[in-house]
Amino acid sequence: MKVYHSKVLENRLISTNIYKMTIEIDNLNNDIKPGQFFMLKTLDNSFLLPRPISVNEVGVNTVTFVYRIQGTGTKSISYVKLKDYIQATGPLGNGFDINLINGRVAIIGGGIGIAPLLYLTKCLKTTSDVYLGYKDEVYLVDEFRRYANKTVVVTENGGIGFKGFVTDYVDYNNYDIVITCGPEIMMNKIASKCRDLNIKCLVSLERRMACGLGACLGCTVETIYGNKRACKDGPIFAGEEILVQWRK
Amino acid sequence: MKVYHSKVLENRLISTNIYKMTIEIDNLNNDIKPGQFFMLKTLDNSFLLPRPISVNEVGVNTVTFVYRIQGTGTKSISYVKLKDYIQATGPLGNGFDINLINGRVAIIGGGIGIAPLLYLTKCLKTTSDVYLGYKDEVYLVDEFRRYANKTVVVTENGGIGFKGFVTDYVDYNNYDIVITCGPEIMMNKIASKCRDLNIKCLVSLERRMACGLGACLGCTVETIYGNKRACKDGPIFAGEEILVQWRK
Amino acid sequence: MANLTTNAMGVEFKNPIITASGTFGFGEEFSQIFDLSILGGICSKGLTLHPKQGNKGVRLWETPMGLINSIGLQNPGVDKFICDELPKMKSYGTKVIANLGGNTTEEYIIGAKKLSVTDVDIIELNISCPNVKSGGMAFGIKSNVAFDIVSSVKKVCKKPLMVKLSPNAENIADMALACESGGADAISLINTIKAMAIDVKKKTSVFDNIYAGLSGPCVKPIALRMVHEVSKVVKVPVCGLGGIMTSTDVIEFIMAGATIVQIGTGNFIKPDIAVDIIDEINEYMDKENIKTLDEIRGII
Amino acid sequence: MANLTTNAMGVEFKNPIITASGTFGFGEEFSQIFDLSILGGICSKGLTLHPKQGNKGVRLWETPMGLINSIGLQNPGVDKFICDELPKMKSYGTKVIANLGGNTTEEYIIGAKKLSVTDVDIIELNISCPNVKSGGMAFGIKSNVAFDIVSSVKKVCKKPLMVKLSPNAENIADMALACESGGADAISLINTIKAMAIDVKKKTSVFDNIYAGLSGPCVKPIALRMVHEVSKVVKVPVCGLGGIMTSTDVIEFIMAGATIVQIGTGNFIKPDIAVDIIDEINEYMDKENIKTLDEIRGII
Ligand SMILES: Cc1cc2nc3c(=O)[nH]c(=O)nc-3n(C[C@H](O)[C@H](O)[C@H](O)COP(=O)(O)OP(=O)(O)OC[C@H]3O[C@@H](n4cnc5c(N)ncnc54)[C@H](O)[C@@H]3O)c2cc1C
Ligand SMILES: Cc1cc2nc3c(=O)[nH]c(=O)nc-3n(C[C@H](O)[C@H](O)[C@H](O)COP(=O)(O)OP(=O)(O)OC[C@H]3O[C@@H](n4cnc5c(N)ncnc54)[C@H](O)[C@@H]3O)c2cc1C
Ligand SMILES: Cc1cc2nc3c(=O)[nH]c(=O)nc-3n(C[C@H](O)[C@H](O)[C@H](O)COP(=O)(O)O)c2cc1C
Ligand SMILES: Cc1cc2nc3c(=O)[nH]c(=O)nc-3n(C[C@H](O)[C@H](O)[C@H](O)COP(=O)(O)O)c2cc1C
Ligand code: FES
Ligand code: FES
Repeated sequence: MKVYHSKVLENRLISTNIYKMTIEIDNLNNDIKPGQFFMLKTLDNSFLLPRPISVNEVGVNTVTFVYRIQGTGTKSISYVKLKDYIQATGPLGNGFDINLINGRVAIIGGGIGIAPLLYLTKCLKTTSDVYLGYKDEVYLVDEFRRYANKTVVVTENGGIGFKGFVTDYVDYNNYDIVITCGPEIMMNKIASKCRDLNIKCLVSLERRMACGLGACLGCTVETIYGNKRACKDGPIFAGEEILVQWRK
Repeated sequence: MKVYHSKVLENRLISTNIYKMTIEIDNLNNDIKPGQFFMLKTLDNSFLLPRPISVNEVGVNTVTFVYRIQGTGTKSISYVKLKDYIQATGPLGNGFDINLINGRVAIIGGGIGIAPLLYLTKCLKTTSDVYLGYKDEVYLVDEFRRYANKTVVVTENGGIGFKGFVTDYVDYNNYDIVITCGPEIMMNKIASKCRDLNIKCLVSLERRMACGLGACLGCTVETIYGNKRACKDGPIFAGEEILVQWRK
Repeated sequence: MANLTTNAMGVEFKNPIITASGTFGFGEEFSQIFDLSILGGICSKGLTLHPKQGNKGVRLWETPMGLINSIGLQNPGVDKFICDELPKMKSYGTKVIANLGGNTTEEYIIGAKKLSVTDVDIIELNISCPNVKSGGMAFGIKSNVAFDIVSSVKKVCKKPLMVKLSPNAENIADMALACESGGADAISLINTIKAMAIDVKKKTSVFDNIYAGLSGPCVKPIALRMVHEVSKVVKVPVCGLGGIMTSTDVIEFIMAGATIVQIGTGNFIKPDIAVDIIDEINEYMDKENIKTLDEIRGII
Repeated sequence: MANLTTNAMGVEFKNPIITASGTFGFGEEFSQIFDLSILGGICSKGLTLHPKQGNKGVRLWETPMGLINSIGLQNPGVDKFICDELPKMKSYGTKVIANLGGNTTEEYIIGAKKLSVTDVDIIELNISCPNVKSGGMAFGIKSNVAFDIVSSVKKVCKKPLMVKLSPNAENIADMALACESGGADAISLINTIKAMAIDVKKKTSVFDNIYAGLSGPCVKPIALRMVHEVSKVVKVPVCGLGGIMTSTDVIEFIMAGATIVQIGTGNFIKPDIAVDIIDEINEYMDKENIKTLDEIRGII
């Protein structure tokens, strides 16, 4: 983990409001786990707190992010020009423990929550079925096809792939473990289902963050074991551990 | 006078730390006077107050500025990409009254104070002798040569043109009116000399500005007539009017 | 289109958007930029009984998302204002608020008397300017001192009296209550926050007076809190200001309890900012199906 | 290279740069990023006698160049701190400051007693946290209340006692004097400023507690003014903080009278910010030919 000043090698629109950015990070020694993230900040003062963005792909001395323009911060990040520098602190968070992900794996992503799952799919030791839920436009589908056993695409309007919600296209009983990242309402649904069916479930949570390091206690997640920090103890949690917070 | 959101047509380095920026401004009807300025601001939040920058040139539906990177604001302005938009409020300030500038005219610029004098030189009804003082690198010299009767270049180290201070190369007695923009210490010297020799003198002043419109009273200049506003009553003042502030 | 008319102190405003004292001159400069009749009102530069030259030295300093100013109430004096500026201000087709400062109770009283027999719609009593040596903010720190000055002025004042509080008051809610019981018809807040800047290169204080007043987006979270605190305790209407830059900011102040709002530093950042804000509030209300701002006022 | 060692309260700091309470955890997370032994000191997260879960709901909100937080003193309690965290903190090779909060005078006293028999170098008494219902800032508004708590704690405290003031105090200079006469060995300021945020879309207050604490670059002009005011009246050393992001900011605080400084929110913006700041102060002093910071301390 380090505070890098990294050169931006790519920063381009890949879908409406969604950008792909690749930055140069030397000597990472492949020590980035899928599910980890970096805190990104432009070098001007157009916003204050660095923004947490998950690792989408890792190359030789490069890290790629896929992010959606949400507000001030991501907008500013999208303005960064090629060869300019950006501050990137990371890799942060627990990430997925690949060694514990075995058997038949389903990966379910929704919206921008799809982005972090690509590197996971690539890193898994077993192949996985990937379920991707989009609103209308799709992105990264070809990339997922490269690594997944099966890639199911669902859009809300059915313009591309199946129509409706991605959760409706998963036959949970086929899997030993289900991994999900996306809107809380979707993850809640999936985690609840998995608990009912007694299937192992991992979710990747989002919280407002200031430090991303575990120091400020701003990103608290209520778990059955008490308060945990999304940035340090997470962002990957077992579904049953955090269901409590959605219970009320 | 208006708050424009203008497209940037050119924004490039022309000398160390000095940029030339041209923006699109429709329907100006040529109503910009030399010596006037715009308040410029990027559309992000990298700084708060718009920055006053003088008009360097006026084209058909375009206005050009030449500015030096001084701090946060000008740095951010230098980052604005082609075809992006910038906020420009103006034209502001009294500007030069061309009809009152007659006879033998000397124009003396120092440093970045040279920039606003180009459009003046172009607009004058009589030709003028132009004296340009730089530290080491020169800029805009060819442009001045196009409009001036004589263009004298002086650098502090003598690397280009004459060596020393530009003020030492002006024979004041040859002129009916002397116009200057540059460091205060230089303008003070020139205005004092002109008063002693009873030559008409006009100076262009800089003050920290918030509104640029005459409303905030932040840019006060002490004159023999009492407080005046650099942004509205100036930035062009008669030398003898403002010498008082340098007297103490 | 939504209905933005707002009544406060018995005065009917076209909308709750007023331009703040010291940031809009007497309106003239801005009248060349947009049609001032769209505004709810215009507040004059701070006036004193006698003309004032204001402070020497640096008067403006930018800070992160803020502006520190040390103008020092430079103004032509009440008489010249009434004679030269007020007729123009009245011609813009919007409400006119005269912001009145002073060094002594006597000065405040005479000033208020003179303004009472003019066309100004409201007098805003400025007991909160941090940039003058005596008077000004000195009246705005302790509640009992503020009570005295407000009740003295109230006795002679024939116009609705809005009292502008200083965020430097010892206790903002107490202060508001004191002014209310002194007879204030409305409370406006906040004026600038006492702040300081140092010029490291010159190794001196930036301002001759050392301290000066901070405004702009950086103060908004503090201003919003104070407006909320005050709105909860006083019965008179509250005018909220401090760092307003967008229609969202305005909505926040109104949700916090403000009846009307003022835009200050924002006028410098984008001189026609009030036009955008009024348009956007209309859009917001239409989108959210809000008929009048009463529906959201003070809901927090 | 310039000499940055700074003595305050009888403690010798390598340099005047300390990381502020609540923004640096107990140091561990940052120790993976840079060598903490370069720091003047580390201040612990605010401790209370008993463990605290902290506040529910949103805890962080960004504002223009600022951060509002409502952590609510989540901490493991004094005992667990002494047992689990302090040994690690002491191993970093820099001074350790324990920041102590409390709900009641009793809790402060017991906490201070317990910390007095450990290796902590300094106790920072936090009478200024705006994010807990009782206690915390309640002790930091009125000078007489602060005097009582400080003198009670001082009686049992065997460590140098630094008292951290709230910018929400009624009168910051009086408050500092009260704490000094209560026995404070140093004064630190400012803690966060009481502020508010509203979520316009949800039409609710962002924070469950409604009010929370503002920090970051936006507060610097206010913090600097308060540090200047306090430095002029107290004899004990002052620790300045609030919005420090650069070495220039540090120099400003020192020129305003601070002996030592703390970096808070800045640690979030750039986790190794302290490294840059210390390097740059060295460069600045070399360039300006300043041998020790005493030459510029309090010159304004
Ligand atoms: C661990 C983690 C990984 C993430 N990975 C990605 C990713 O790979 N791609 C991607 O597009 N987004 C990702 N996000 C969400 C992303 O961080 C937010 O969209 C972003 O911070 C929004 O900032 P903004 O300035 O554009 O929006 P604004 O709304 O202007 O932000 C204001 C504040 O709210 C915070 N905030 C706003 N939305 C979120 C959110 N959804 N989660 C956390 N904080 C938020 C911001 O950090 C900022 O402090 C991730 C979030 C977390 C916590
Ligand atoms: C009427 C007028 C015309 C000008 N024309 C030009 C021009 O054509 N080209 C050019 O390069 N510069 C010009 N300047 C100077 C230019 O405005 C400043 O260099 C610029 O504002 C510095 O901003 P900054 O953010 O880069 O520097 P910072 O030092 O970060 O600015 C901090 C604050 O100080 C103010 N400030 C700093 N330096 C000056 C200065 N010299 N004059 C006024 N305010 C200052 C800024 O506006 C800002 O509010 C002009 C100034 C005035 C008043
Ligand atoms: C340059 C300047 C001059 C000001 N002059 C006055 C004044 O004369 N009288 C007054 O009551 N307030 C004055 N103020 C305070 C503003 O009216 C307003 O209360 C304050 O700036 C906070 O609002 P803002 O953040 O929107 O600017 C002045 C503010 C600025 C920035
Ligand atoms: C997330 C966060 C948590 C904080 N927790 C504490 C605390 O536990 N005890 C304390 O005395 N101050 C606490 N503070 C206040 C800081 O120590 C500091 O006084 C304040 O943030 C101003 O400095 P800054 O602007 O450099 O952050 C906290 C601040 C933040 C931002
Ligand atoms: S973001 Fe600071 S502890 Fe998680
Ligand atoms: S800058 Fe506002 S009056 Fe000149």
